Amino acid sequence: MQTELLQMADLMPLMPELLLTGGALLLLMVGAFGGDKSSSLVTGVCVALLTVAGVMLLVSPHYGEVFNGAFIQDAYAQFLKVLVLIGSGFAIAMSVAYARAQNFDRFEYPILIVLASVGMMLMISAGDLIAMYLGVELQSLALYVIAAINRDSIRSTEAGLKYFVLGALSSGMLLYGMSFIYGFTGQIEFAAIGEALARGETSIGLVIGLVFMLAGLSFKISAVPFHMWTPDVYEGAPTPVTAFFAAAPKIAAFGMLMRVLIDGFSNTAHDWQQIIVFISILSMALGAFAAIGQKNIKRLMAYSSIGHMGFALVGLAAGSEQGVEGVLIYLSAYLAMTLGTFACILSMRRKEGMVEEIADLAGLSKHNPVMAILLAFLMFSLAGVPPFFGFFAKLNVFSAAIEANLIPLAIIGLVTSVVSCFYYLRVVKVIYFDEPADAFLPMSGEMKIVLGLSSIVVCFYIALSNPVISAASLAAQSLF
Amino acid sequence: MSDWSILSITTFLPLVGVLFILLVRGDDEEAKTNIRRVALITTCFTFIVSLFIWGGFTYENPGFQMVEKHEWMGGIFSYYMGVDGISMLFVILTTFLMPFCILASWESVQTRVKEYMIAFLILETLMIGVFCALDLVLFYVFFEAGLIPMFLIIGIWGGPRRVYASYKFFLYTLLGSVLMLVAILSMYWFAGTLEIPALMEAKFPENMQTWLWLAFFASFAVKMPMWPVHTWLPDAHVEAPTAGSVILAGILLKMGGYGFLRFSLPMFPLASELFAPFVFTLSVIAIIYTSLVALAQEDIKKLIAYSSVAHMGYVTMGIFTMNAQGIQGALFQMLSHGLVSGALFLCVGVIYDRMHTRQISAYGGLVNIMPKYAVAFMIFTMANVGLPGTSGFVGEFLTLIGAFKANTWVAFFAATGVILSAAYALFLYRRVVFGSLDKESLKSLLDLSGREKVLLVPLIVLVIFFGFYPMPVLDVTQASVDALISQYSTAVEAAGHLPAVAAVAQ
Amino acid sequence: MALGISHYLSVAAILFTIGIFGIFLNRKNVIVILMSIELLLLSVNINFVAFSVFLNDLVGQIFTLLVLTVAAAEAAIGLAILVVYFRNRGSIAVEDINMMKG
Amino acid sequence: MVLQELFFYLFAAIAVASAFMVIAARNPVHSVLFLIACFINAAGLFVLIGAEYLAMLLIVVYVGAVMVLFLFVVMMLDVDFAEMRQGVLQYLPVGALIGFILLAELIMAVSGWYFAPEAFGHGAEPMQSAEQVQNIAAIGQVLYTKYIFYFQTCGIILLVAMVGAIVLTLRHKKNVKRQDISEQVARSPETSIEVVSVENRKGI
Amino acid sequence: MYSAIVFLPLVGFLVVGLFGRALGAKASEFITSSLLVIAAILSWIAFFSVGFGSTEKVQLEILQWISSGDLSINWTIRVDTLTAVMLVVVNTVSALVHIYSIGYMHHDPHRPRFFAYLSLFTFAMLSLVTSDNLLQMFFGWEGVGLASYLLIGFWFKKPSANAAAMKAFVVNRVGDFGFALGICGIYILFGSIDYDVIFQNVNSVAGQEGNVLTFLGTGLAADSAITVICLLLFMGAMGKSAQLLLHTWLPDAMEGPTPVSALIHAATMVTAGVFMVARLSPIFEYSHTALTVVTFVGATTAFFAGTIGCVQNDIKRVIAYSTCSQLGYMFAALGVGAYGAAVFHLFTHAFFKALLFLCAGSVIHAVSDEQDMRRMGGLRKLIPVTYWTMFIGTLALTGFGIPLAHLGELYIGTAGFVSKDAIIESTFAGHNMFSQYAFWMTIIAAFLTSFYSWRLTFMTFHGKPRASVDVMKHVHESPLVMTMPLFILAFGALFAGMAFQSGFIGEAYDAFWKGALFTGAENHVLHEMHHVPTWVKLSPFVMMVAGFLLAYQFYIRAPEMPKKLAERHDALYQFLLNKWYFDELYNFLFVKPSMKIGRFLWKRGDGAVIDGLGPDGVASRVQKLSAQIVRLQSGYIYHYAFAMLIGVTFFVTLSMFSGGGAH
Repeated sequence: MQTELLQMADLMPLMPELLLTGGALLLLMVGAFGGDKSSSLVTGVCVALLTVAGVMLLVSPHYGEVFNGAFIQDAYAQFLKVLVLIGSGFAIAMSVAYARAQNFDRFEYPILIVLASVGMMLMISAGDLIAMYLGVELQSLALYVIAAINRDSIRSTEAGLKYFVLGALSSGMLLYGMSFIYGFTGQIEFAAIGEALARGETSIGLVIGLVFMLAGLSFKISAVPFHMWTPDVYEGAPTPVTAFFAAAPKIAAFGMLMRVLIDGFSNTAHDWQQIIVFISILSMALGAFAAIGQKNIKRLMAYSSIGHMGFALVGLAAGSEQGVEGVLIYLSAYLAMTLGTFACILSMRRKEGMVEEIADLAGLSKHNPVMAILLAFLMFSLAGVPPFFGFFAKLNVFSAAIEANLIPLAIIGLVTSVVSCFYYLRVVKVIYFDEPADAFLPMSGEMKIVLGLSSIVVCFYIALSNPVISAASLAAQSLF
Repeated sequence: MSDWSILSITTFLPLVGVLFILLVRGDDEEAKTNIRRVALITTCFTFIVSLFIWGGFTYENPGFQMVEKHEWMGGIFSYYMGVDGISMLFVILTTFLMPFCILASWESVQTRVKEYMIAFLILETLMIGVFCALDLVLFYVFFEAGLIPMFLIIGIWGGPRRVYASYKFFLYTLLGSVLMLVAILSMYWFAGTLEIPALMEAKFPENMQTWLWLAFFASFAVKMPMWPVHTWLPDAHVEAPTAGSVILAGILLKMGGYGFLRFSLPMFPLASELFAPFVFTLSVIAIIYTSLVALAQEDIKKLIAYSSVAHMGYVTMGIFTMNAQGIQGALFQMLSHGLVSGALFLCVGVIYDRMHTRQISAYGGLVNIMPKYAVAFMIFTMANVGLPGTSGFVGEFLTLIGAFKANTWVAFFAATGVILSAAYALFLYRRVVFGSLDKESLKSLLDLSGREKVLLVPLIVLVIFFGFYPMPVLDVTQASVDALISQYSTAVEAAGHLPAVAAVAQ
Repeated sequence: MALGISHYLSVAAILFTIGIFGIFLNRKNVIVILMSIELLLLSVNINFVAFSVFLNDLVGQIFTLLVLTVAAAEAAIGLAILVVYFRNRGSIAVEDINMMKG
Repeated sequence: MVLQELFFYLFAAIAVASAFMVIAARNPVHSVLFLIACFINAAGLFVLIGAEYLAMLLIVVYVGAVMVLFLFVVMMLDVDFAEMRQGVLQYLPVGALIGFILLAELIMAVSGWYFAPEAFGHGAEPMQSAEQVQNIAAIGQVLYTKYIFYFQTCGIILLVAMVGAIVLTLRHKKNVKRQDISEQVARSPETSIEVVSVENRKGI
Repeated sequence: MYSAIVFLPLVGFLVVGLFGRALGAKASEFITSSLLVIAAILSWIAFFSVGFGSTEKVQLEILQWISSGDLSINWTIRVDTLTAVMLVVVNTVSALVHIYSIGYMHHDPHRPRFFAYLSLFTFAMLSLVTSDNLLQMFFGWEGVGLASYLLIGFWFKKPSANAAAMKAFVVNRVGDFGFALGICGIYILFGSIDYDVIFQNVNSVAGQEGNVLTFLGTGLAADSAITVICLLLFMGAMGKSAQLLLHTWLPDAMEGPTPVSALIHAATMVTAGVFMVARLSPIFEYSHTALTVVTFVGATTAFFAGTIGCVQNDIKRVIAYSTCSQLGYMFAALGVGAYGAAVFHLFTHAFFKALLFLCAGSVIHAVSDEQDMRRMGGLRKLIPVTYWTMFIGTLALTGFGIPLAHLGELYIGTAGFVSKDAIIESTFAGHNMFSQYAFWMTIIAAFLTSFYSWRLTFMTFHGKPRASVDVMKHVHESPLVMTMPLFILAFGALFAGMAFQSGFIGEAYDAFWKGALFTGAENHVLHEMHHVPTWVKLSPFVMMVAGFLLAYQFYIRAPEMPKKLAERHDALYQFLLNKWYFDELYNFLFVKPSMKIGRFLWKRGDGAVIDGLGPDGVASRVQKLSAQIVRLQSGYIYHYAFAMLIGVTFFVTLSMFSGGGAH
């Protein structure tokens, strides 16, 4: 019962989170007293905070478990957290101009993103069910608010409302599943759950718990059939918010999903593998088919992200170290492609305001050839055409799936990827083949940076792959 | 190991041209001319460099030469390049045809010249890469990436139905190749390597070979294209700009045949033997079916496209005869078809540039005002028909002999192509070139310009040269083909199948 | 029949089902949906407490405590979103929340 | 023990019934009230099973705070009491069927609850018997020590909720007069007095 | 020297073909003609040195052509007696036609092109006859086909000429289809396609036991394998030599300029089939069945073409059918094993048929390019040289000579008389199933030949002029450059038969041929043909006279008779006039259906079925599916929640029933 009080040194693995939380609290004060005038300052500091946290993670990671295993900092967490921080940081950076134009440049906005990021990092590092739940909730609550942040917009608030209702339902399912798992194993820590499973048989209750938990987590990564919120929220939420939604939370949820399944349930892999296979196939197929008819590019990206989560799940379905490595690489690719694409979407700005229809891209190749070619490359990468990052990402997960003898899954996946090509190509078609429409306003500096960086990663992955691969493989090793 | 990595240099040289083109600023006529010049110089230079590959090639060595190997992507894949007798000439063919493509687009492409040339140069890199790659994933990367520039070339600079055609082209070929990707990964997990030379030695179990073969077949059959997955080709050809058609017919189609030779035969010999009758059937259907369809065409390019399908039927037939004549014939047919169909598309381009229509009915009697053009077109038509003394004949004859060895039914039906090809090709020629010049719109046409002569004359010379003296090609391929066949028959015999070829021959 | 854990769990299961029904059968207004969510969380809490007691393990109750707290926070956010939505749309009828679809 | 069973069934029945009424009632106000009833009965169940602290918490936090919040909002939004529309009945059977399948499966699962006796005591935080330590004390002993991490995280969650609620709903209306003390204090002659030289017979 | 013979025409072609415009017409004519004359003289020298000298066979290897596996083919010039004979025929006629064309084509603006084509043709024909292997022969074979295509379509403005050119090429390709397969078969059977190897091994191959070849799924023993191959090769010969079934292109080929008809479609190219069979006599001798087929086809063609020739009105078409018929004779002779007789007729025929064509050209030239004999007549006085040379040609063709009279072994008569009678006698002496049939057919054909030849002469030169006054006013004799070749050819037509019969078919046979023609051990036709009954020897002469008399009756004494006869037997007349309706039949059987099938396969097969089920179908299916899936995304929260419920329930059920908790 007696617990030793924690020393500061023991908290070292938690440093980035602490830094972000503390910073956020401080900035909240700044904002509260400075009012909306301070919002650009807050935004800047938030980006800086995220950057510092990221650098901290990259440069001097402190591996270890804190709070009796509730918080695990390892190479795996490090890898994913860096991705999350990149996603969040760029999301904030990309929203500056937009927020100003749309009149929601509130200082709370970046702070909420930072707090959401803390939630995500907690999710990634969660070592037991409670930590995981709290991480999820911290993230989700912040996201609900962010979705509705443009409170004068009916679409934004509707997005927030939908996201909230369904998210709460999913939390309920998640919790219900957790309660079963707790009840049938007597444990909340993943490792302990794993040990308990190793000792005894799996019971129906446990499996049901697992299913419910998977349902709750699948919602977070918007996998079919728990994906329905995605298109509406993507469309309704302000575009930078959508960019943020598309990138960081997915990665965090995926990281958490993998950790809980691999750490806690590897002994009953058969049960979750078949479910993951199902979800994966459904996601890939729906992502591919439903996107075809879309006209709104944000909606398109929503379906695209559903599909991509399906592809990433292929790697998880393999359940092997290979698979996890594949998923990690896939998530990196997904992050890069998503950020780049959204940087382009956010630059679809004319004098009369933002436009979101795919058809508005017509003639981009005339007016802004650089953006056009980069967006085209991003689309090809999303479609999984070599030599872009997207292809190698797919290669990794499918390779793992085939190693695990999931050949039908791999074939279905690749066929759906061909179907999905159809709509990625349509974007390219509009950019290059269609009669030009009016030009967009020039791209803002931060968009250029985001687009440039992500394009470099996406296009030159073929040459820059070594650090990514070695980091991912190290991360995957640490999970097993 | 060569002292200087000539294959890499040849492969990536066009990208240097891309860099230079990117440096060209402005959008005026002068800039366009500069861009064109840079592209032309780059491709010519690449061709010259590639000749060193031929120069340094050892004819007797059946293995891979000028090998380069580097770690890549964390060591799973490798950057592994090399050529053997089968692939080397394709590299040369690619570099050879490229300057023609650039020249062919000199005047016909006026919009987005910069992008156009960049697309072509990148495409060149990718195509050379396909033929040089010795790592499966590297191969796949080059193989697939080639779709992108081609997609853009058809889609941006194409005809009225370009969107449909480019989509069809892209998705069709992509669908074919993803199955190949699955097979590649399976092979990796089975053999633990992705290096082609090592995989050739790997003995895959028979049932695994079967489905691996099918997966590879799906990709190559579409690329080839074989009946009944050929329908993308006529559309793509019709809509593509002239140079695009040249590349499509000249190089891209050859990747399928190259793939069969590089993968299907040496890696899955048992499955190849099993499926040979199937391939024969498709090839023969392709030859007869598409020839008949060609007969009914009203669009010049479509007609030539269908004739390409028919000619590729000879290639697949030859490859799966598994004997020296068949395979060498197929190789020769591919190279020759690369020249001939490329030249034919150039010929179509010549009149398209003047009239902007490809309808056969819009032409007639061109010989009256364009006698030089008529001569060139006649020579290529005859080469397409497979007249002895042109390069078209050698491949056709060798594949026929090979097929006769393997299965006389196949040879019998394939030989009907001899009749049908004459029918459609001459019918086309008659409608376009012969006759009196009645149509007002045609009366002001000019004969071949200097640039067009530069385009066509070297091709004429080569087509005829290889018709009379095909030995340069046959010599290069001999050793590798022999090695391939002996490897194949050893594998088949080891599995207890009596090689069908040997049974008939004796 | 002595009171076993399954009694409690069954009650929780029924409440859970009712909660879910409340979400997808409800067509009147969103606020009832929020209440259904509270029902869900309640059922979860019953589960945790029951397990905790029958496992003789305190963690379940700690978990419940935290769930309660978070549920309160969630309710606050939910109601806040509901209010802003109402301000924009003038209605919280479920069938009106249908700007975006397809 | 009979008494315990009796109360269990009482609480359980009322809880379920009122839960049903929550979703069935036409008037949202009624729904809230039924929800309160449901929570109170659930608190009763908690007491029965021996989790007194949580029972109290449920009543204080939920009934006392959350439900009142609900009531506020219901009143504030002035929602209409629409009839159930036609569409519901169309897919009610399917929905009910699926719901009941799920319920049956859940009950099947929970009735099969079995816990290996040797696993007892291996839990994360074994409880001492109620005689030794009271429920509330037991929780209190660990919540701020061993589980400080959860506690703090919960705090941040509440903070986010607060920030979120404010950022969404707080609005400064332009034409409403507010008292701003700092502004009053910061008042200086320069900002409040304007010297105007008025020309003759012109007025201001 | 031998390479010079082959390559001089090529040089001519290249020079004129590439620089013709720059050189101008005069120079072009001069260059090509003089090169050809040199080649002709050289080939006569070669003829004498090979045929009558001691040189047995000359083989000059020039270049390696194809080498693949154990297949190795070289470009080699092979000159033996058979080749030498052909060299003489080809180069002589070609040289004369070149010279003749200088006059004939005088007004044509495209003369350089014409002469280039002529030289190209000559080169191709020479490489055909000098081939040392089958593929090289195939090269020449197709090369002459190309040249023929180009020359028939020389007047490219005439749609009929273009159609005829294409028809010639495609129909020939049908024959080549068999030829190509035959070459493949030879390679499989003999392991090589060099003549020497084949001829040396044919005996051992024929003696092999068991199946030696699988053709179209049937295992074939040695003799049937050889038969199949021979028949395939013969198919090529039928195409090139316009034998029945594949003859339809030859009459249409008359759309080309007349010198072309003389060179290609009378003297040289069309005899390539005969040459091929003679060249491959070592193989054909091993297949009795194949030879029987050759006899039958030849004899039937001889008769069939004769019947059509009797009613045609186009002067050139009559001669074309005559050519067809005469080629039939040659094949009949080949079929019964009398290779010498066949080649001899080939040799003599070249002279008088080329003569006839050139005369016809001269006539056409005279009457302002009119070809219909119904608009000629009475030209005898106006163009006497043409008349008399044509008269000689006709005599030679009909086989005028003194029957039964011979000087020693030598028969006395025109060239045609000697060679044709030899054929008729050999068919009588032949032993295969159709040799008697062939005899009667050739006898009848002799009558028909005589009839239509004299009909042609009478209609053209005798009677009243039927041409317009305007045309008649312009009728003039051809210039010397045109008549000179006529003289030379007339000379040949008269004496070539008598001069060379001993070598070709007589006692000097072995010394002359030196094994270039192979005759099997039991083949004694050449010996037996000299000992046929007298009535057999007389019968061709009788037929010739009968034909002459009938023609005289019809076209000189009672010119209205043919018309009445035609009216009375209208069906038969129409049948013959329309060439037995072969064109219509082929159109109906092959041309139209293949166009129709092509269109069907394109629109239905490619369009509806493959694209419809394949890409387009899938695409539209995908889009429909997409629309349906999108409809699921209704926008209503409760639908979304319901989907999640369904998902959870499904997965729970799945896990429970897939044994999740059961194990």
